[in-house]
Amino acid sequence: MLAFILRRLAQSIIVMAVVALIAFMLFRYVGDPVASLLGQDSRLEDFEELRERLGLNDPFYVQFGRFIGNALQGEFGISYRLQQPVSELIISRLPATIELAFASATIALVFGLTLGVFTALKPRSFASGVIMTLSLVGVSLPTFLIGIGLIYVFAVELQWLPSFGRGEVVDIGGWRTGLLTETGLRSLILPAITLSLFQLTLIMRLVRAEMLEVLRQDYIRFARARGLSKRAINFGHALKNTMVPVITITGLQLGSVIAFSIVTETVFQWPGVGSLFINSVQVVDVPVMAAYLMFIAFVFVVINLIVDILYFAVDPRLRVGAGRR
Amino acid sequence: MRKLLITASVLALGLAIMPASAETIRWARNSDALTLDPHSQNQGTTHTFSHHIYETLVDRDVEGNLIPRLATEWSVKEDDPTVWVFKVREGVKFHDGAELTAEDVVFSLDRARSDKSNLKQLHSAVASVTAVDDFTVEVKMTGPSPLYPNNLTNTFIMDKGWTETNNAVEVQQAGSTDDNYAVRNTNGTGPYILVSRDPDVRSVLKINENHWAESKPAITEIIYLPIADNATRIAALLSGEVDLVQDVPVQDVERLAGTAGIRVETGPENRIIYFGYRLGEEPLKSSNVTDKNPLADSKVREAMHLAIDRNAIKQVVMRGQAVPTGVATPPFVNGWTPELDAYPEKADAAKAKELLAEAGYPDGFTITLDTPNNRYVNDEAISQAIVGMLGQIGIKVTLASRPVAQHSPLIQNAETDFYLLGWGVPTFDSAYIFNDLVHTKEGQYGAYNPSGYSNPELDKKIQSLATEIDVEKRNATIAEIWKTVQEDRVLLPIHNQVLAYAMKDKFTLAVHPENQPRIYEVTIND
Amino acid sequence: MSSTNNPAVTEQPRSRFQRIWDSDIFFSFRRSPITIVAALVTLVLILSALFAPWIAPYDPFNPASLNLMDGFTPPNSESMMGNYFLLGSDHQGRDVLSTILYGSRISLFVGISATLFAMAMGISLGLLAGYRGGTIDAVIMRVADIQLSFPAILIALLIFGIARGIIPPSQQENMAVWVLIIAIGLSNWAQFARTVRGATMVERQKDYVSAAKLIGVHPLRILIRHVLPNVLAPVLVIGTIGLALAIIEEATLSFLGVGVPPTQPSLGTLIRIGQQFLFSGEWWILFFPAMTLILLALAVNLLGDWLRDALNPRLR
Amino acid sequence: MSEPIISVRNLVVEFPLRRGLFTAVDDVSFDIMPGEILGVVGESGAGKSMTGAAIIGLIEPPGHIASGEIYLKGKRIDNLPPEEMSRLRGKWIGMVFQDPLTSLNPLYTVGQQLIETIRRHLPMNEAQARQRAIDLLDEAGIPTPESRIDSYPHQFSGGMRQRVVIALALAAEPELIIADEPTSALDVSVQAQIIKVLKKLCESRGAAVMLVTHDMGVIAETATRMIVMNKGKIVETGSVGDIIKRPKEDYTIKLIEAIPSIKDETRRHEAPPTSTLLVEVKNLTRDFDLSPGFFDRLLKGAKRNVVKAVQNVSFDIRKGSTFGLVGESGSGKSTCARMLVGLIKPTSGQVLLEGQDIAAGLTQERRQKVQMIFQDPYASLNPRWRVADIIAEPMHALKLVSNRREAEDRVADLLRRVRLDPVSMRKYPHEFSGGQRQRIAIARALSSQPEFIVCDEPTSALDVSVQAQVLDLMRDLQDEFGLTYLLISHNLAVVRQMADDVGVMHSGVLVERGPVDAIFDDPQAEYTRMLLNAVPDISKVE
Repeated sequence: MLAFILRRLAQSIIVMAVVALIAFMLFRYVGDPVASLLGQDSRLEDFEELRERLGLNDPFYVQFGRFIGNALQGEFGISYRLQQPVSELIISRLPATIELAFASATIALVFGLTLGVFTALKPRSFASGVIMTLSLVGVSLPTFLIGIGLIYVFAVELQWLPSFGRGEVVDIGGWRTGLLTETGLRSLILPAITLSLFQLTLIMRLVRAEMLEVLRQDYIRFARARGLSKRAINFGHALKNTMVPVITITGLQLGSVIAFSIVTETVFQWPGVGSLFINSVQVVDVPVMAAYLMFIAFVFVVINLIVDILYFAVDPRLRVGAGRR
Repeated sequence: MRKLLITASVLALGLAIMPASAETIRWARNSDALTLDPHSQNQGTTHTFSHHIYETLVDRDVEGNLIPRLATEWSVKEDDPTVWVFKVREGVKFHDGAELTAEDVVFSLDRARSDKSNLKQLHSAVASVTAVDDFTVEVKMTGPSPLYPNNLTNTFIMDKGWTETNNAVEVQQAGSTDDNYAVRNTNGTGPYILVSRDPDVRSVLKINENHWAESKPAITEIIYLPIADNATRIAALLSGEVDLVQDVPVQDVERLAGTAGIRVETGPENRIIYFGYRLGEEPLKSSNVTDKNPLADSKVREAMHLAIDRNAIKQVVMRGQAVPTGVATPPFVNGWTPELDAYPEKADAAKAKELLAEAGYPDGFTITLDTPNNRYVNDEAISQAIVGMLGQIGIKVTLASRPVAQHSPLIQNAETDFYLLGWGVPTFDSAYIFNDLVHTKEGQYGAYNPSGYSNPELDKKIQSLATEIDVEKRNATIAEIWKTVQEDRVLLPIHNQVLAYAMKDKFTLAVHPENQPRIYEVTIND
Repeated sequence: MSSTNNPAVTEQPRSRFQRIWDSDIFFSFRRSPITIVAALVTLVLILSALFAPWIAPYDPFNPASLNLMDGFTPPNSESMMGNYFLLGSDHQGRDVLSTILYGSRISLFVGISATLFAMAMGISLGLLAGYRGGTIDAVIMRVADIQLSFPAILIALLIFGIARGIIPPSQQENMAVWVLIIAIGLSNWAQFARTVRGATMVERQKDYVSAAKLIGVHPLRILIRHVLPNVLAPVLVIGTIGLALAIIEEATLSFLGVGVPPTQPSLGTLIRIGQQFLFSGEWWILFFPAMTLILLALAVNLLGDWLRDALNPRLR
Repeated sequence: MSEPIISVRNLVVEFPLRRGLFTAVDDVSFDIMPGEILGVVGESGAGKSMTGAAIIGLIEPPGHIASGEIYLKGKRIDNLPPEEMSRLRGKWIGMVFQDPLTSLNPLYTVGQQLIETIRRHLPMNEAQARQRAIDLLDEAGIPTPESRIDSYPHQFSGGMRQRVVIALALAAEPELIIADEPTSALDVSVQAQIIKVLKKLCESRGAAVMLVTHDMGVIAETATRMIVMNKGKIVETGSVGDIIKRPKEDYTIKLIEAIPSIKDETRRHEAPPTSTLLVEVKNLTRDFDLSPGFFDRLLKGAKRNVVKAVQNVSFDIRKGSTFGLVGESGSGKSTCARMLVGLIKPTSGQVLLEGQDIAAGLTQERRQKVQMIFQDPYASLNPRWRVADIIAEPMHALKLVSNRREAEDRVADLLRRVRLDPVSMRKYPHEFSGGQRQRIAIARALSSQPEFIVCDEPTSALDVSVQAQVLDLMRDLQDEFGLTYLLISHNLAVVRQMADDVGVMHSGVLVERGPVDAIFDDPQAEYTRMLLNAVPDISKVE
């Protein structure tokens, strides 16, 4: 197990290094940060001077080396735009994104699993057909349209829920949470639904497909032949086996919720890292963008690791050495 | 009902004890101030925010006239035309209680013109700043600078002691690796005090009870909420989550104005929207005419001028929220005249085609138009309309639409053949336009003139404006320059932007010509 | 259980059409009314996009034919200039119906090309990884993993960014569509690669591959002639669903303002434009393109879903 | 005589398929008496498994019982509601499936699965159930059941797993066990043990067994009474001895005839008494490196693990003869075959073809002269190719024909030779049955006009009657073209029929070789003797 995790860690480091290179290299080309940093009255000399000061005139590898060195110390420089340390910015925005991601992941998981199991157990029922078709509608709706639609209906027309932001926040040891206030919770509803919809349908379809597959297995037939109750077969045997492949993909899907929140956060003006990223892209705030990409890669790596460990916990074939040749 | 009663009683109580009742405004606009360091960015949104915390020596009223703020009076020194004398307001206190003196003004002006300041070009003509006594400051210029006070409307005064104590004497620069105290903390003399700030999310200001002004603002608390998305911002106003929206899309003006409980204020901004083009002899980069530049022919430029239906743009694209114009200067600016402003009522495609044929392009030509899509009111839609109008006289335009971050470099690096730009004139003087848009691109002149237009005679006249003290003579020169610019069709003006602010009808706030609304001027209607 | 569902196959020669009509896939198609509707919708949308220049009442891509004063005409009415607009006109006086027809043309072109590009790339890399295994496999799959951990939209934004950096500004607009195709394509190849690799690893163990190796058939030929046709079924499924995703992705990119130029709008651009008029009462500028996009994506998704079930023998 | 445990009366099971109704079980009636072992035999598609599934109530939809009745101890059970039926399963009727690898849930220990089953049917607490589970495992022949009970299925070998499956099926003392091909997935030696366990456990409990299998040998060794099924109908019923020795119906007669026996000395083919050697295999060795990864070696101290799949194997094949290579799975016989044709490179050793070493690589000559027929006719033909293209591929690849016409003529000719209609060259493989596909595969092997064909389990995926046809065809072709065969098989009876010389492989080593009769009648190696004893063979019927 330790060896396995170490191997994963080694791979993760490579992944991070590659992403760091991409992060740095790509953003180097997105646009000219200098032009957007200086105002309408700036002169040519100012541009040159600023480029020099930002080190933008150094050779590529020097800039990259500097970037990696700093990144290792959690130092991503000062945001060009907000003139604050990037790491601080990201950390201050993180609670918002994590709470949103967590809420939508929960929605996606709970409903995805329930509906997936339901449609797998009753594949030919009318309700399953309706759910499956609706899930396709969910996949076919672009996130931004869902967000706009929800705002229009629930915030503007019905005025039930807030249209933007995360309401009042309470500071608990540096973690600003919106989960403890009424406005905070109300603000969470629409973005969480918007963000979860896509993942929900994915998880649901995945669970359904895997469960149908499992239900077709010999050991399920054998469990029936042993006279086990429907309940024990469906939930004791089938569901547990379904979870093995579902964990991997779901884990990664939930990880990408954090990155996926870019569009949702933009539409709902949710003050998380995603909207920080979009705002930074617009003014080509390279340090923030690079740090964000690294952050996403880090989330991916961590989630991968958690998924692997979960896999170990669930699947004895990995956990216990085989007795066979 | 109960709420009303409480409000009423609080109001009654407030009248007895406090100068004003507690009144909060939630103020939404499309982006946040970039920094709190008042000398770090020369950018409208940042200045607007700073004006509530910090104050300048002079300010401008809604008509564009200079008015006193921290300076009570200012004049050129009698015996020396190169020295400006400012009288500093007495009895002004910073938020931390320190008193404002001439020392602070000298310190702030020096800081504003320091190397790392983003405002230094406004003070480029300053030689030195000295305090004559506790409340008098002299600014020595390198030559006669009749318009210098115009440059001071966004130069904020900081407390020398506070800044030095907190190690923030150097201006925070973009890309700097140090954290600067002044970026996130403030100590101004302004009518509001910063309570909390979460960049891009929410800033809270409360009233400064010790402010020097006799009349206290009606608003006692400001909650500042940047909301980037247009639809979300309007939705927030409609659903009652914000009280004031500064950047109202033109298409929503009508609906908002017709909504019960919402008031919309409109007014012209001191900003011209125009098209520029490359008109040197070198062939265009994006045209099918590869051996010469069709735009070098003034007939072609005239044809383009005639092809544009400015009224249609106003009516359809801008929903009436624009003031079409024939000259590239807003009416606020010294040098503007109604005669210059005249523009063709209707497009004259026939005549334009004739001119094109005369110039040798009976079938037109192709060209790429670069437009920003997130900077000015309906910028992309205006450009799109122009594409259609030019298409009708045979000029086939490809539209290249980009966020302003990618659009501006094209202009600064002269990589565009044809572009849309908006130009605000903070000094309210034509020289500001000539310096950057008309003068040959060289040195500190012509930074936004990628056209290749170079008229040495004109350049000389433009340069003379900076030092000419004789107002009559100076204005005559301005008129001469405009005449040439109009004849050569150096710029293709479309209209002056009209701004709209939408608010709960409890509040009233007039549109500020430089789009720098002052919340302390908000009045409450009972 | 051995496969026994072959009871008494009648040995009469049948026409090609009959064979297709009788095939299992077509049978399941005939039995699913919702799939038939989806196929019809897709077909109608594709055909009308294809023949837009002949069907559309106006040519919205020809700026010279536009009249600004036609702007904001409501559906089913005449503008003050006397032109009739079935679905209304937009802020530039363009006929919404025509822009939708021309817009779906671009959306479909971008979507299909990007999917084909992703497919080509994913299939070749997947075949290579699955057939060769070892280090090549590890490298390709790691890259695919990294790729899959980032949302496609983020990757497309990145690629769009680089393109903006490499291509000179004067060429950018002409290249925009191709940049979009490459950006979307590059952000979707990993799915194909993974699937093809998996299928290839199964197929290469099969004896028909051994039989070909035995007689010295070139590995490349084995891959293309033998393995490829047998891994295409899952590719087709992912391809169809990928097409829907690509169309949505294009819309999202255009919505974020990094898509095709507004003078030649795709459905996403139209929605971005229309969204500005959400509160001002000109609902038709947003509504019709959004509905078209949803309808298109839904229909293609339905087809993909059906295809997945039809091509997966275990689900039958 | 007592009451039958199960009475099946006029049972009809139907599958509504899109091309019409498929009757899987057609008017079947029989009884099973307590303690009786009833063998149900038939080829694939005969409806024997479906009959078993119908009794226990596990027919997969859309299949269903269309008519008829099933009685358990006189009580009708075919129309019980699902929940009641599920209480019946395990308690009254147990079932053992074919594949022990997939019958057990991989995520639960065998103990958990046993205890769960026991407690479902018997009023016991956890501890009692556990004790019972241990006893069951012990009876089923699992060594040290106290410790093994907490192991996961993957920690058992295939044979051990099938013992667990049997223990599970018997956990609640059912009166009837339906065993559906319980040994077909196992090696011969294991097969014998499992049959013994099944027999012993059922005898000791007085449980009846319905043994469904395609292998007449298994029935002959195990059952007392048998039913022969074909196309959903019962063809013949009677005692095992009667049917095997004195079959009455035409179908049964043909079926029994087609079954080879290890005692049967009549050979299909006799090699011409030449002494020229076509193939000489010298000290062939192949290692596979299954070492764990770098990190595992570093951290766990795991050793390098090199598996010697084939060790020092040497044998000769005379021209025009058939060499049979027998052994159980994992014995290295397939690796050998693949080295001979050049699909795997040997670690060391030589393969001489007419005196020339061909182990080095694939020369044009070797490709042409050496061909192979594979085990699974479903996987060895590319499903996306037309038959004509499949057969012609070697000709094109080896440039044996100059144009398409010529190739087509040759394909037509080959198809005729393997007794297929040349018209079928336009069809795709899925339009053929298993036996026909194997003929196509043979035609492909012949298309390069080879001298030597390696046949890797060519008939093990086929029904016995089809197997007989394919073997006949192989013999005819051998005469016709003077072919030399290397026949690899786990089926000793087939080898006895076909081969002139035999080699026996065990764990990568060739334990014995010699002329076929010598080996079968007087085996020298311990392993060969064990193997021959273990084989269930119809000759063993009493």
